[in-house]
Order: sequence, then structure tokens, then C-alpha cells
Amino acid sequence: MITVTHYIVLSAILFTLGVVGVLIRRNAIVVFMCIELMLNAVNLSFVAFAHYLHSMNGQLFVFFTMTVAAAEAAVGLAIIVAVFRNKETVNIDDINIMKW
Amino acid sequence: MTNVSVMTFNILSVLPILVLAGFGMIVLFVDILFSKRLGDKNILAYLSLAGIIIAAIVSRGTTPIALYSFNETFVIDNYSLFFNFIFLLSTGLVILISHQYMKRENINYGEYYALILFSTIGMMLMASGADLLNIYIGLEVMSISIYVLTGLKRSKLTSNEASLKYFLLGAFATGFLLYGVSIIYGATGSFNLKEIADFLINKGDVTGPFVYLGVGLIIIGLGFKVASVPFHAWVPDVYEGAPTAVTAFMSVGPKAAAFAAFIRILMTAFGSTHYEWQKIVYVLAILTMTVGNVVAVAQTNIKRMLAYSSIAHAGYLLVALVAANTLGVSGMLFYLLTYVFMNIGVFAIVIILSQRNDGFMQINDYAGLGYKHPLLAIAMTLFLLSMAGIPPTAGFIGKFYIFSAAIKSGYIGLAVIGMINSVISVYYYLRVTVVMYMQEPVREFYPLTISPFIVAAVVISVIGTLHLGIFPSKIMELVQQSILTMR
Amino acid sequence: MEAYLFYIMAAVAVVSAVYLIFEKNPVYSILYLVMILISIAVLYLLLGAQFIAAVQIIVYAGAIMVLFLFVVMLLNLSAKEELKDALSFQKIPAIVMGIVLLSAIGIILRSKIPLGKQGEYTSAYVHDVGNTQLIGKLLFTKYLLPFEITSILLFIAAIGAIILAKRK
Amino acid sequence: MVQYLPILILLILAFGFAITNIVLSVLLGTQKPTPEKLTPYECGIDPVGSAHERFSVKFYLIAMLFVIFDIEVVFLYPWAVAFQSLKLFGFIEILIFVGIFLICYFYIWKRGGLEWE
Amino acid sequence: MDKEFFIYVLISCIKILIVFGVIQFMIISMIWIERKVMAHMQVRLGPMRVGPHGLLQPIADGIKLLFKEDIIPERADKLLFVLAPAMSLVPALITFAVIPFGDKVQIFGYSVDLVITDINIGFLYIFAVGSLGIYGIVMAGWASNNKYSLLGGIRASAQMISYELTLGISLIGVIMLTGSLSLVDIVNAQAKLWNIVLQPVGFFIYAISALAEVNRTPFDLPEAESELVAGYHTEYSSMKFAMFFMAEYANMITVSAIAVTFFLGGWQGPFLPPVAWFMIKLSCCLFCFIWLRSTYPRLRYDQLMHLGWKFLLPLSLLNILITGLVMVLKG
Repeated sequence: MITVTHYIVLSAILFTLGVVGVLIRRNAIVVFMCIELMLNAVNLSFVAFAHYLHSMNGQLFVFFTMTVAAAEAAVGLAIIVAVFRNKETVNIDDINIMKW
Repeated sequence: MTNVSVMTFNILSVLPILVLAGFGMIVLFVDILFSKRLGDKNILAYLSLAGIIIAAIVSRGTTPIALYSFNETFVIDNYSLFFNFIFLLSTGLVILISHQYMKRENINYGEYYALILFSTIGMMLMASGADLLNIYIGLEVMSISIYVLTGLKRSKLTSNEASLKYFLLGAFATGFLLYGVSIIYGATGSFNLKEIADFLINKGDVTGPFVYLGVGLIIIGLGFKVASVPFHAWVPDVYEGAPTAVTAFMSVGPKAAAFAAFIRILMTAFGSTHYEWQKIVYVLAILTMTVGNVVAVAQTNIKRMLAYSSIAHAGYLLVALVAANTLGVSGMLFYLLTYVFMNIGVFAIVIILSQRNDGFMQINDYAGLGYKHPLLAIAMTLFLLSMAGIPPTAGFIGKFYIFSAAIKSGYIGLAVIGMINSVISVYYYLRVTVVMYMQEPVREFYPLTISPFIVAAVVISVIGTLHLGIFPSKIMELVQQSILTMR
Repeated sequence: MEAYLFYIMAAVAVVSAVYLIFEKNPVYSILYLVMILISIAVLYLLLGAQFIAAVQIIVYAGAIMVLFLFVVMLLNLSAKEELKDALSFQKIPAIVMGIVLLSAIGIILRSKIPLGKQGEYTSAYVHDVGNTQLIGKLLFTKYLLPFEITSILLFIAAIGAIILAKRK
Repeated sequence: MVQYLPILILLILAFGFAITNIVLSVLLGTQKPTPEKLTPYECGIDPVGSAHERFSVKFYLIAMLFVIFDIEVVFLYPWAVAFQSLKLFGFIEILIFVGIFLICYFYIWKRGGLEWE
Repeated sequence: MDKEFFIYVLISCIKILIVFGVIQFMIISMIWIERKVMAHMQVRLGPMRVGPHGLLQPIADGIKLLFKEDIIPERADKLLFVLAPAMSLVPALITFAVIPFGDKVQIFGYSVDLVITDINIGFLYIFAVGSLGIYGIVMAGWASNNKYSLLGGIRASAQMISYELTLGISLIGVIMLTGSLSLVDIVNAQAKLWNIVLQPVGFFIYAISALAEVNRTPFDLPEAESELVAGYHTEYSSMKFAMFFMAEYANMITVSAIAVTFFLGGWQGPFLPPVAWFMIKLSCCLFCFIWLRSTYPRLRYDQLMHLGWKFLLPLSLLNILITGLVMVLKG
């Protein structure tokens, strides 16, 4: 029998992998993809909770999260393209994100 | 098929939002359709200001009870009305100061004004949301607008980079926020703040650690937006890279909105577990104040210095959150209002003095300003003193309220650290003043073109800073009322 | 059978996620992410969220990832790969943090996950009315405000896309 | 859930079919590669430069607008399904939504986002 | 319970095999019919040598392709190059799972739906699977390491996503009328009146978008020989090449079947058995594809994009609003 714990553990694993990916990858697009992975992990936990709570709210929330993700993707990739045009790179080390 | 119940919804409660949305689109279309005939495009600023004034008229006043609408997901109470006032004031002032800047930098698009107005909608939604979904959507509306605004100068690399940094870290932080929301949802079965609170009061002991995890993640997510310390890495670069007017905008409104959501979530929904989250916020507050102030000392670029100073101010505001009593929250609201005046005032002067492509941004560039442009120098000094918390300015009163709230709640150590930090901050704020008055000019001052808009903004800021500093009681009353209807 | 399906899909998702974060070629990363998205969509089906599962494929896999693919190809990123990979000093904290985060979550999960207040939408009820119908009704009654705000959000995204990406 | 089982079976069948085709052609076809055969086709001329050249930003903009519009369309599905019970109220709601969408569309058009120069 | 489940699986398998076989047969015969019909429209004879009237031509073609050398160009991405045809063909084949091709029938006392499976998000399933078809094309273009392939692949996918929007919106009118996403419900709702009568504009938009979605003339720009050699499958040979063709024909059959289901009453019709009606309507739609191909010239790419974004998109939205308004007014 699959319980909510199974789903939450899976979601936690995926979320952690996403976080690790964000921290170790240098390519801005791949970093963004890892963020999408995190969002998906969260969405999975929302839907799992909604199912086991007999509630629809979680599914609605996921719908909105996806909408926001789409808007973010459009804007974020536009930003990445703008950076690339000026700098010919999407490597965040060259963009020096952790500068004090 | 079940029937759809007629919902409780109240169009009046979202009227300010509708007004802003409408004016945002109008500005956009005036720019698109008539841009050739407009000439200097002053009308865009007029229209946006008109929108803000109408929205302010619509949302003015107070309400005796909290009005819930949209099935309890949206609430109008004095708290949200006060925040609406802060947002509209800051947006209005930013439009005043940005007009000249946008023209000089050649980015005077209708999109700029539209995005600023849309972003304000997001802030209002955050302050009025009684449901985590509304707060989340508001946060995203606000943030995505600002990502775009930051990158508005497409041809300039620092602007692009700032935008990319803000975007990636912002999206990263949102992931944590969402995970927190999800866990809270699992542990309580609701997104509604009141329902969460009810559940926690009745059955909170069952879901203990799970809820703490969720609250912790939400604090990370919002902590990023208010620029508290472990999550502040984006602030200096983004402030420096963004167009200065946008920097002014994002240093005030979004921060206030994030604090509005912070208070509403923590106090309304998790009031019963406040001993747990107070510990986290306590640490955050100390770190934020200290790092912000200490690093600010070393800065040479005025925008970077202001960035760290804004981090430090977030730290003071977090102190108020730790206190978590009526005095603390009212101190925070008061401080946010004064912060609007003094911060936008400083940025107004930075914009007046800066040249095309953000030249004239080093602190040393300000040498001799006191002799060349005494009025500007006096205004600048006033704002900086207020930021440092020196009487009789508004900043002093704000800090006074916050620290006394902390002491009252028994956090004497925190208050002491806060005061030590204030003393540190005096050093770097006064350094600018010293440079302005005591040093010989290293560079020629260019002849300044000062538009009436920006003068109005400076005058309003000066009046605000002084008025709140000398006669704080009236506003303080209003602020205290705001909190009463919240719970 | 549902248990098997869960384990298979979970395995696919986790393995793809591991590949995603270590893959050098962004085009492959995108394909791994698409695999994750599809396996999560199957999990949504298992959880009875059919509409969300379909939207996951249509929007995420069919639109957002296509956009990613276009950008990767537009910028021709695959040719000159990340010259220097992860800085070693960042790799270690990242992995440590990953372990800490996982174990923290693990400790909390050791105790049975406490669920909140049960709602009224049991599987049987949702099955009778239809998942999409229910979502439609809730979206247009309870969640009306965020729904309308969403249109403004998308407006902002369109403005951003035009102003940042379009050459004058 | 059981009604999704046939889809799984069909999926496996289709995959099997595709793989069989690929394998068959490898097994049955002749394999005599020569350098000329393996060169990318460029109308008989030796390939010039890299094949993965950057292409016009236009395609990217189209994909971006598609993402935004696709979301708007996805919002219409649950509305259409629930429309008969939402009645006039639902119609007004979608009128506002589509209205803002059309304004956005008009904006994109006017800014030249739909031009294909 | 177990026995019932077993029978359900067995019946499903049988249905799947039949449908799969029929689609394969239709693909093969379409290739012959297309060549013959076009030949006759252009006053030629078309293939005549293999079998009577060239009937066995597709089989000869198949055998030829099977024994052709399988070339993978140098510096191509081998894995994706091999997988791309499968990524393109599989979605095309599995879309058919939700399309009803006949009424309920009684076989050995079991009531069997003549649809592989009736899921309540059937319509969304079609779109979800259809939107995945893009990957095969983009990957084929990218993996080939050839300029023409890449540009062809990108063009094809840009065209597909552009028309996917209008394709989706054009069908919403029908959904509003039916109030369900299940294709079986949609067909049942058309027992009295076909939706094409109620949604003529929707059908018009759907027809154009469907043509563009499957990259058929006059929208076959991705394969414009004069500009792009053969588009994304320039470098493909042997069965991999054939798979792209199969995918194209399978897609044609699918969009025709959707048109029949949504607008032309599905299997509904008098006198003849439902399955026959379905096949007749399907054949008519497929014939129109060939007819259009031999009639119309190819559009220019900018014309294509303008048609989709500047004409069909607002029109389809307007269609929805008007449909909604009429429905509200009628109560």
C-alpha cells in the first residue's frame, strides 16, 4: 500500500536533488531547470496531500504554481537571452553571483 | 452535478487593484498608440500618478471590522489599508523620481510605468491576502514585474546580470517558500490563514515538528524577499546593476510587502506557535543587522552602500517581528512608513546627481556638494541622519519604538545589539555627509537638470521625514488601530 | 499494481534527476527533465489528479520545456559546454547540505506524517462529479481572485518577454 | 485507474513497434559507410562551419508567446467543462479574463511581437 | 473481480491489436492512394508496375526501405539520432487510444465500448500526447548535425506550437456545448445534430490548424525542398526515414478522426453500422488532405505565421466568447 509518506519522501528526494543541482551547476539554464525540478517536487507533495486529505485545494494550488512557472520561464529565459547577447555566456561564474 | 453556490464576493474590496490594473493598461496603450505624437511622454507619468491617486482615494480611510471577501481569501482591514497606503505612497514617489531618470537613460517606456503599477497590485494582494495562495500569487506578480524592471536596460550588461541574479535566486527562494506552504497544507489541511490558526490551536500538538519545518521554509522564502542575511547575496549586485529608479522602487515597496505577508502569516496563522519561530527570526535579525551595517562601512559606491543599509534596515524590522507584540508590530509599520520617505528621498538625490549610464555613483564624487548645491546637500543630510536614527528625524522615532518593543518583550540583548548597530551605521551615513561638506570636489559637478517631478518627490520626502519625526503621535495612533482589526 | 507503478515511476524520476544534475549537455538535461515531468504526471494520475496530470504534460512538457529547448538551441550552448564545471569548494557544501536536508526531512518523516483536517472531496465523490469539473467550479468560485490576477501575471510575462528579448 | 491500463498497453506496443523498425533496418540493411556518405548533406558542397549555428531570435519569441498563451488556453478548459453550471457568472468571469488576454495580445501585436520579418 | 479484470484486459488487448492493425493498414494504403489520386488529378497514372494499378507499390517501397543502408552522419548525436524517429512515431500512434470508433456492442454477453479506453480527460489526453510529438522533430533536426535539418526542425516545431494554440481553442466551443472532456460523451451528444452546424467557425479554424499541425500542404514548409532540402529528415535513411513518414500519416489519421469525433458526429449515422460510418467520414477527411495537397501552393513562412497568430487566434477566441454569449442568452 502506498501511503502519503511514500510520496512525501519521493518529493523530498527530488527537491533535495534540485537544490543540489542549483548549487553545483554553473550553466544558468541548467540551474533554472533544477529550480523547475524543485517546483515539481513541491507540486507532487501538494497533489499527494490533496489526495490523502480529500481536498481539492492542493490541486488548485498546483495549477497556479504551474501558471507561475510558465510566466517565470518566459521572463527568466528572456533575461538569460539578454545576458547572452551582451556577454556571450550563460555561465554564472562569469556573472559572479556570489560577489560580496 | 452539484450546484455552484453563490459566492461572497465584494468588488469594492478589490477596487484599488482594479484601478491600478486599469491604469497600467491605459499607460501602456497610450505609449503604444500615441508615442509618436507624445513628444516627451510626460503624460505617461501623469497618468500613472492619476491612477495611484485614484487608488489611494478608493482605499483611504479605516474600517471598523475586517471585511473578508472572495470566500475568505481576501481581507480588507486597517492593517491592509495602511499597507496599501505605504505601497501607493512609495510607488507614487518612485514615479516622481523616475520620470527624469528614465528619459535620461532612454528607457522611458510605457512598460516601465505599467510594470510598476502591476507590481503594486502584487504588493496589495500580499498585504490583503488571507490565504496562502493569494499571498503567493501576489508575491509572484510583484517579483516577476521586478525581474523585468531590473533588466530594463537591455543594452547594459550590469542590468542584465542583476536581473539574472535576482531572478535565479528569487525563483530558488520561491521553491523553499512553496515547499513550506505545501507542508503547512499537509499538516493542517488548509491554505486559509484563519483555518490554519484554528487547527493549530486545537490540534497543534499533533503536527508539531512538521509545522515547524513548514514555517522554517516559509521564513527562508520570505527572508529572501526582505533581504535578511543568509539570503541577502543578491541585494548589493542587484541594487547596483538595476536602473537607479528601479532600485529605489524595489528597496521600499517589495520589502514592505514581504514584511506585510510575513507579519500576517506568522501572527495570524502561527500565532500559537510563536515561541518556535521567534528563535529563528531572532537569529536572522541579529545576523541581518550586523552584517548589513558592518559591510556597509566598507562600501565606496553609494548604491552598494544603500543596498547594505537596506539590509540593515531589514534587520531592525525583524527585531520588531521578534517582539511580536502590538508595540512591535506598530513600530514596524511606523518604521516602514518612515523608511519610504527617507529611502526614496536619498535615491531622489542620487538620481538628481547621477549622470547618464550611472556615472557619478562613488561616494567620493559627492565631495564639495555642500558648497555647490547646498539645498540638495541639506536634504541628503536630513535623509541620512534619519536613516542613522538621529533625532529629530523620523528614523529616530521608528527605531525608538522598535527597540522599546523588544525590551518590553524581554529581548534586552537584541535591543542592545540593535543599538550598537545603529551606532555603527552612524559612521557610514555621516561619512557621506562629511564628504559632502568637508572635502574639496574631486570632479566637476555637471550642470544639473532638475525636473519639477523630482523636486516634488524630495520635498514630500523631507516633509514626511520631519513630520513623522516631530509629530509621530497621530500616525502612531493610526498604526495601532491597524493592528487591532487584524486579529 | 499501483504500488509497482509508483515504484517504477519514482525510480525513473530519481534516476533522471540524478542524471539531470550531472549531465554536461543541456539538451540531454532537458530530455531528462521531460522524463521526470512525465513520470510525475503518471504519479498525479495515480493520485486521482487527472486534470493536473494533463496540464503537467501540456504546459510543462509541451510548452515550457520546448521553450527551454529553443533557447538552448538558439544560444547554441551545447557546442561550447561549461568549460569549468562546478567549483570544488561549492560542490562539497552542496552535497553536505543535500545530506543534511534529506536527513532532517527523514527524521521528521520517521514519525508518521500527521495529516490535517480531512476535506469533503473523497475519491468517490471526485470520480462522480469529475476531476476537471470540480477544478472548474472551484477555480471560478472560490479561487476567482487569483484566477483573474493570473491574467495580469501573464500580461507581465508577455511584457517581459517582449521588452527583454525583442530587438528594437 | 484501470481505464488507463489500455493506454499503457498501447504505449508498450507502439514502442515495441518503433524499436523493431529501428533494429530491423540495422540488421537487414547493408553497412558500408564511406567518409562521403557520412558527411552532412549540404547540396554536394563540403559542409561550411558548424551545423549548430544560432538561428533567429524570432523562433524563441514565438515559443515564449506560445508558453504564455498556452497557459491562457489551459485555463479555458475547466471553464468550458463547468460552463453549463456556472452560467452568466462564469461568462462574465471569462469575459474579463479573455478581455485582459486580448489586451495583452493587442499589446504584443503593436510591439511587433507577431511580425515575422 | 479477478476474472472480470482479466476479461477487461483481454478485450482491451484485442481492441488495441485491431486498431493498431487498421492504422497500419490505413497508413500503407494512404501512401498508395495519395500517389494515385494526385497522379490522376494531375492527369498522370502514378505507380502502375507493381501489382494491378501499382497496388503493391507500398509493400515494395517498404521492403526497399528495410534493406537500405542505415546511415548515421558523422558527428551526429547518435543516441538522439536513433531515438528521434521513435519519439515522433510513438505519440502519433498512441493518440488513437481515446477515439471512439463505434457504439457499444454485445460480444458473448459482454458489453464492449468500441473505443480503446474511455477516460474522462480524453480531450486533454490527445493534447498532452500531441504536444510531446514536437520533441521527435526538434531532436531529429538537432541530432543530425546538418544546417538544413536543424532549421527544418525548428521551423516545423515553431509552426506546430503556433497552431497547437488555435487547435486547442477551436475545440473549446464543442466542450462548452457538451460539458465533458470525454470523447464518448461528445459523440453521444451529437446524436441529433452534428457539432459542425453549431460550431462552423470552430470547424473552420480546426481544419486549418490541423493541416498546419501535421505539416501538410499548403503548410508543408518544414519540408520545402527548394529552401531546406527535406527539412528535419534530410539525413535520415532506411526505416528511420520511413518512421517519420508513418508518423506523418498516423498524425493525419488522428486529426481526421478528431475532426470526425468533435464536429462530424463521430460514428453516428443512419442505416449503416456505426463503425462503417466512422470509416466513411474518416476517409472523406483523409481524401480532403490529398485534395488540398494537389490544389494549393505552399505558403510563405511569414504568411503562415501571420495566418496563425494574427487571424486564427483572435478569431478562435471570439468564437468562444460568442458561443458563451449565445449559450447564456438561451439559458
